[in-house]
Amino acid sequence: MLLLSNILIDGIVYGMVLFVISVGLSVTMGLMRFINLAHGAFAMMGGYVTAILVREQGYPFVTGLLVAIVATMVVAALLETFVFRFLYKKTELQQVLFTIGFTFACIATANFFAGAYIQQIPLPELLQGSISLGERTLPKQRVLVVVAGFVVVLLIWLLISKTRFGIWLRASVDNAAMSSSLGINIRVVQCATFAAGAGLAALGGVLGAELMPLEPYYPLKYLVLMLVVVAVGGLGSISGTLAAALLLGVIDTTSKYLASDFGTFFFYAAMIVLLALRPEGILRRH
Amino acid sequence: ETVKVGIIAPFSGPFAHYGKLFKDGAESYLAQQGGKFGGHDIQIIYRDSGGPNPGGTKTVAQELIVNERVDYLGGLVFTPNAMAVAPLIQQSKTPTVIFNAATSSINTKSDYFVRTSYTLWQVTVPIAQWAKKQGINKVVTAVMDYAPGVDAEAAFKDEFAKQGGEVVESIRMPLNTNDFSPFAQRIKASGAQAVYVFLPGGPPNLGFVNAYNQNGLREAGIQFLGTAEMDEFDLQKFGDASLGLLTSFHYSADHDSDANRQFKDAMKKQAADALANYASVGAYDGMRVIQKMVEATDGKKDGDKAMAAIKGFEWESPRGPAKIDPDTRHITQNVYLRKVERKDGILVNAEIENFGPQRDHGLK
Amino acid sequence: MTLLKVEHLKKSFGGLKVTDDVSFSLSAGERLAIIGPNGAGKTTLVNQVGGVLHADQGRVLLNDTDVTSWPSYKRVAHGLVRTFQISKLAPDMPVIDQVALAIHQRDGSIGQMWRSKNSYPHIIDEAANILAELQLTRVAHNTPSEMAYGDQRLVEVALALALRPKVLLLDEPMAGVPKSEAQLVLDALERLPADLGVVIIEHDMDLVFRFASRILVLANGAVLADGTPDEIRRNDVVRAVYLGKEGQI
Amino acid sequence: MTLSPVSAGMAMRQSPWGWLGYVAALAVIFLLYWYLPGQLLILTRIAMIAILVMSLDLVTGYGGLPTLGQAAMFGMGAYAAGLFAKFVMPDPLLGLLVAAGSGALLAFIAGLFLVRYQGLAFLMLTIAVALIMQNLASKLQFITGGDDGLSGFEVSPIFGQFQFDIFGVTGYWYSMIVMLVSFAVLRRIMRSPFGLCCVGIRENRDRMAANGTRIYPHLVKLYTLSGVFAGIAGGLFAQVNQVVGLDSLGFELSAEALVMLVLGGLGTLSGAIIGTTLYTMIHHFAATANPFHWLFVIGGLLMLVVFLPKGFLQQLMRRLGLNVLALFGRRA
Amino acid sequence: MSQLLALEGLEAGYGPLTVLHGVSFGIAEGERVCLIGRNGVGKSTTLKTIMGLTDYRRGSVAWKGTDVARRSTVDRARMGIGYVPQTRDVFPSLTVEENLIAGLRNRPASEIQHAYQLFPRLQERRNNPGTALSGGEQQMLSVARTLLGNPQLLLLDEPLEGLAPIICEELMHAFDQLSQQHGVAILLVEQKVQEALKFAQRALILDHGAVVHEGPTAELIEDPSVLDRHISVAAVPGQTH
Ligand SMILES: Nc1ncnc2c1ncn2[C@@H]1O[C@H](COP(=O)(O)OP(=O)(O)OP(=O)(O)O)[C@@H](O)[C@H]1O
Ligand SMILES: Nc1ncnc2c1ncn2[C@@H]1O[C@H](COP(=O)(O)OP(=O)(O)OP(=O)(O)O)[C@@H](O)[C@H]1O
Ligand SMILES: [Mg+2]
Ligand SMILES: [Mg+2]
Repeated sequence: MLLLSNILIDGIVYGMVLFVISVGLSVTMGLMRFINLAHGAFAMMGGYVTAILVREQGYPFVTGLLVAIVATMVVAALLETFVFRFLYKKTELQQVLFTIGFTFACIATANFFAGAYIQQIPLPELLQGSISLGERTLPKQRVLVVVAGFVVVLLIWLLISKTRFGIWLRASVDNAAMSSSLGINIRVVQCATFAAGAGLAALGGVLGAELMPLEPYYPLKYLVLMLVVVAVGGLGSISGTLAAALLLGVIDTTSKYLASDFGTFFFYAAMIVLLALRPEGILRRH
Repeated sequence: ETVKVGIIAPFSGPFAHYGKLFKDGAESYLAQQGGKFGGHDIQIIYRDSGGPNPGGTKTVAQELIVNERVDYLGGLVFTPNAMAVAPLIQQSKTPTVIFNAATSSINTKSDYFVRTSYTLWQVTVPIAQWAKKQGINKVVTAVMDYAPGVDAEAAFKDEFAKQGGEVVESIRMPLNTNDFSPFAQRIKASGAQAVYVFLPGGPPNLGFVNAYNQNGLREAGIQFLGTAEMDEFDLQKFGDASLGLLTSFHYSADHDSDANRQFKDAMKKQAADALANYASVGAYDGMRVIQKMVEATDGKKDGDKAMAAIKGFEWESPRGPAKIDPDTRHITQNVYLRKVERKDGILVNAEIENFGPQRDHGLK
Repeated sequence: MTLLKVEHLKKSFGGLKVTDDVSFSLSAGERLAIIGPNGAGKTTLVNQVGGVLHADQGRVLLNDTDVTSWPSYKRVAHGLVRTFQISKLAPDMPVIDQVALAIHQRDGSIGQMWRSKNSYPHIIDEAANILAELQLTRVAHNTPSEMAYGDQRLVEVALALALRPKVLLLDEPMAGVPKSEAQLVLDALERLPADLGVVIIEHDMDLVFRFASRILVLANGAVLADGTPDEIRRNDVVRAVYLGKEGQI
Repeated sequence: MTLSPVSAGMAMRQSPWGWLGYVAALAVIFLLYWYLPGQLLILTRIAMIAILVMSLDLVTGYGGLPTLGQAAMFGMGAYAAGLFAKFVMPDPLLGLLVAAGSGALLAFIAGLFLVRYQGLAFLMLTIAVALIMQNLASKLQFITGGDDGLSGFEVSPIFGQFQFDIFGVTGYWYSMIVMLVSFAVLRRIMRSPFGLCCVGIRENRDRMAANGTRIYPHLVKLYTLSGVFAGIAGGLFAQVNQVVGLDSLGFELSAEALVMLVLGGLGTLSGAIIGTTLYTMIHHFAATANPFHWLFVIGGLLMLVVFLPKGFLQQLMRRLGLNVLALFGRRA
Repeated sequence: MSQLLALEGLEAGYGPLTVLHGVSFGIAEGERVCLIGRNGVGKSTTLKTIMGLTDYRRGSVAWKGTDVARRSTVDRARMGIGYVPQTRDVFPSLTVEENLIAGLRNRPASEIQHAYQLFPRLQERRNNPGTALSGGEQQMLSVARTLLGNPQLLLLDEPLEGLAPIICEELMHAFDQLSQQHGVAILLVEQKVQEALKFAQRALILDHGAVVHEGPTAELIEDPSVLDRHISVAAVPGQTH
């Protein structure tokens, strides 16, 4: 019983961390159909800015986080306006090439300015320590991640399916020329979405930093993991991404409790089975 | 006549900091000697091996030997990379000093290998003995699931059983683990008094230590026993979470000796951000060994003579007295029990016990 | 001889009955037109006959063989070829290559791995002739993405012809093609072997009445009328739901 | 058979290269050998990786299926060649055959499953297959040497004549010639109706299905073919280096190969070679000159390339090649 | 009637290819003009160039007297040009209703009732995804979506293609009303020449990227020899009536 509850608790929490770091990628890659392998770079940027503000400048955690998210979004919006938007028309593989190149440059930059060290983000008093769940404890920081995950899902869902912005976004991804011909300002829509994706990346970078510590190679190290979550969730489906993250989190945790000698075998086996049965995404029919 | 030394290390990729550590360590020693060994100018040529990559490493070693005509090789962070160059150095009789790679059997692959780092057996055996003496009878091992981890697990189990202790569970943690909570919970549930850990440096270390604290292992009194985990490279990032953790290792930057102070001074002169840790001291001492070989051969390329000269060679290293074992060509050195403490606001590995000189227990 | 026989075909999407118990047959040499209002289920019917969609109920017989459960490639191999209402061309491949590819498929050389594709002069020849027949020679080396829409429609027909069908299903082949060029398509169809059966879906009544030897009218998924062009022309119901007053001929 | 007047002008243009191209390529190989003896090892590496990238080009360039798991077949070939030399016999050419065969076998088995999917699903599944192979190689330590790598095997002289030497001369000629032959074979295959069919599948599957073409068997064939050459590349790698590590099955290798391919241009085998050469050279020189900052260089290059006009690199290399040839001509 | 749109020496194309070689004509407010010509002469390209969707080379596109040749497509749409493309371009990942909303810009969603009034069929298929529509339904949706933008000038690229005769009639009637009652100017490209001539007041014949004939439609109906010369419709036997 304890084992089962342990598996569920740790699995869901880990899944939520996976979701939080992947959801931004799900936005750019799924909703904008832009293969943004530089997602991790934006996450890293958010994390580094928060770390520097909180650790070195003494800002409160929440302020640091918000500043970092806004800063990342501004940088992303600028990059989108001057560089990334010219990639939308390129082939997927060219997008891969460019964003990988961009990621390399970001890694080198981080290395150059901050060294190969891990960047710790000091947690505020409020988030330190653990809460007790009867038999076991759960770090408060992870409770925050879970809550944040649900809030993000809700907000994105509302935005995409309940507002006109969502319709404009999907329309401009389907057919940019036609959308403009209908008077939809696709530049604003795309730029805002890209920036939002980067903002989510930054949020994920900070909230996930306890499990995926920030260091220069961060953007490459967790790329496959993020891609797995997005692919299993299905392109363009935020709820699918959440479901995939939770499911994969629980599976991975189960294997750690019961069969860790198999390494990541079960994680990838689960991915294979899920993708094979539902190549369009976990919540969609083939 | 100039003597050429080729150093093979990761200079790019996620392990590039090893390259920097080696470079600082080696050059600070050379600078201390005025750039000359035995009156011969020394030229160091660096080559990038990337991560564990035997094919690529072999290629760069070949290049160094054939094109650059180096007299000595040094460096080598990863075991497979070291294994890959063995046939080459055997064929070309190039003395090769291993600055890091820590699997015992490497030295048996070529007569021209000599090692100034450590092996996992060398540092693990004494802590297993110590644990038993402290009245710890049940231990759980938790190691990363790859060759060095398996090696460490074997070393601990072997010695601890010899001492009459019991390893109640052996956990192997997958290499790409991000979330260590499940393992922390398993360790807690195993009923052991201590956990013997082996982790590669960087993020997994941090993740494990966080999990150790957040899941209440510390409160439960489960002793942390490690080796290279509290490396000075990342130590400051652990924060208070690491206070009091015990590791058994051959070098601490906090070691109190003149040789160590000289080493740290030389490093500071070398570069402002140069860091004294086991990797840079491995390179520093590695150059000391090369100096000995250059002197013995008077700068000529004679692998056999050079190797003969360093068998049994003794010197005062920053880590304490050191000696090259004539049989294994591995360094015999003191191993210390260290505890993480805060001194003048920074975290250090304070040596609390000296286990005395240890040879490589992995080669029987 | 009956080439194609469709028996009691039924298909719904969700609650919507798109094909509602449709039966018809096509004999050798027959030119059957299927007409009906937009959304009547014409394309869906062709999709079921061609094997792109699977019917919920009913049977499709090709030369008296039950092909209902066959995948579409197998039906093509047995001579059942169709065109698409919304062009399906490889956007960035030269047209001549696309036609050659269809011919390779037909004569079984498509899996050839060692002979150069240029060493099949008869195939290149045939492809060139088909294109010439539809006056597409000038665009033979162009790719569809840089062609006018009307030309793309003609390429679609060229590809179908290249497969030398026994039964040809044409889904609005002439939409977007000007009359002068539509005539080319009709001419090309005239020249096809006389024993070929053709089913054509078309909204241009001129063409339909000129071409068809029989007309099937669909409405709301069901057969509304089936008869000679003259009968259909005189059918009041068809006029009311489909032809409109202008459409009277 | 002769072409009718209508189609005479329509026959696809024959490439101006033909046999002359291969003679020129051999000349280049010889000149490189003569003038750059210090770079033989890196050139050898380029030749070996180029075969891998060409094999990737089949799947990704011609078949339109981006994969990040090509190393699975490469590593399979490498381990097969290594184990064959270690336990069966040291003959290199037979070993290469075994490597090709095992690469093909793995590709065939995996392909039966993989090519049912497309796009992101396919990409992720290929990653998973490669990771599982790597896990397997790591677990089967008693055969493969696990993390420590497979070593301790020797390869006998080629044709009993040419011994693999420490200077890498034999390795150079061996790899270059195998690369050239692979190129010729693949080029020929991709110009056949089958090659055209693969391009058709890439361009529009619905179209091919409407033609009555079955997509699946053709893709399995293509994937298996790609496995043959990935296996050969791996086999060469094992024989020339005489050591095989887990990295030969690794994600990084697959990713790098993909980057090289896109760099050089998809769907042209020469692009695969150009991309490999460019990337490897830049990596080599940037990493030698300033290993700490080579990521800047390569990152910048990758970003730049995307915005270069199509076929720019091909043009550049061609011109560069001619210049280099002229240079040697003058000096020789 | 004042000029709404005036093209002067317009040259445009795709990449290296120039398709329009100096197209000049004007459209007055509320005027109905049809543009006819053979396959591939550049009819669609003309409309796309007015919309700003091709590579502009030279010449002017004047909207109410100001040159907009270098303005973005969005600006042109917002100024009041509506465009129904030949390929329909229904958004596949939106439902029918969402497709219509996309055409509304910022006006209230209730306005889509107008579209449903025009094409009741669309209301029945309200929740179908854009791709799960018959060819004709997609055409209806494309037209309706553009109308919801309340354009002052409507560019129609073969709007009758694939529509049942009875719907064609209704649609032409609707366009007629739009132009007569709301003063919307219409530029119609249509292969069904007779219908187009009947509908429009003025006809333009395009050949090889240039306007080769311009005049009232009545003239062309009376004297089809011009048509013969330029698009050889008469070569086709058995014309309507
Ligand atoms: N995948 C689908 N899901 C749900 N409804 C569909 C789907 N495909 C088509 N429909 C509906 O089925 C009906 C029949 O469509 P079909 O394409 O067969 O009509 P059609 O007779 O070819 O019309 P048109 O002349 O306009 O091409 C249409 O009303 C359409 O909305
Ligand atoms: N996207 C494109 N890229 C390159 N060339 C194009 C493109 N679209 C059209 N063309 C070329 O421009 C010319 C004019 O095409 P356009 O579509 O304007 O013709 P059209 O008069 O509308 O013909 P249709 O009646 O067939 O629709 C054609 O020769 C075509 O090949
Ligand atoms: Mg239809
Ligand atoms: Mg057109």
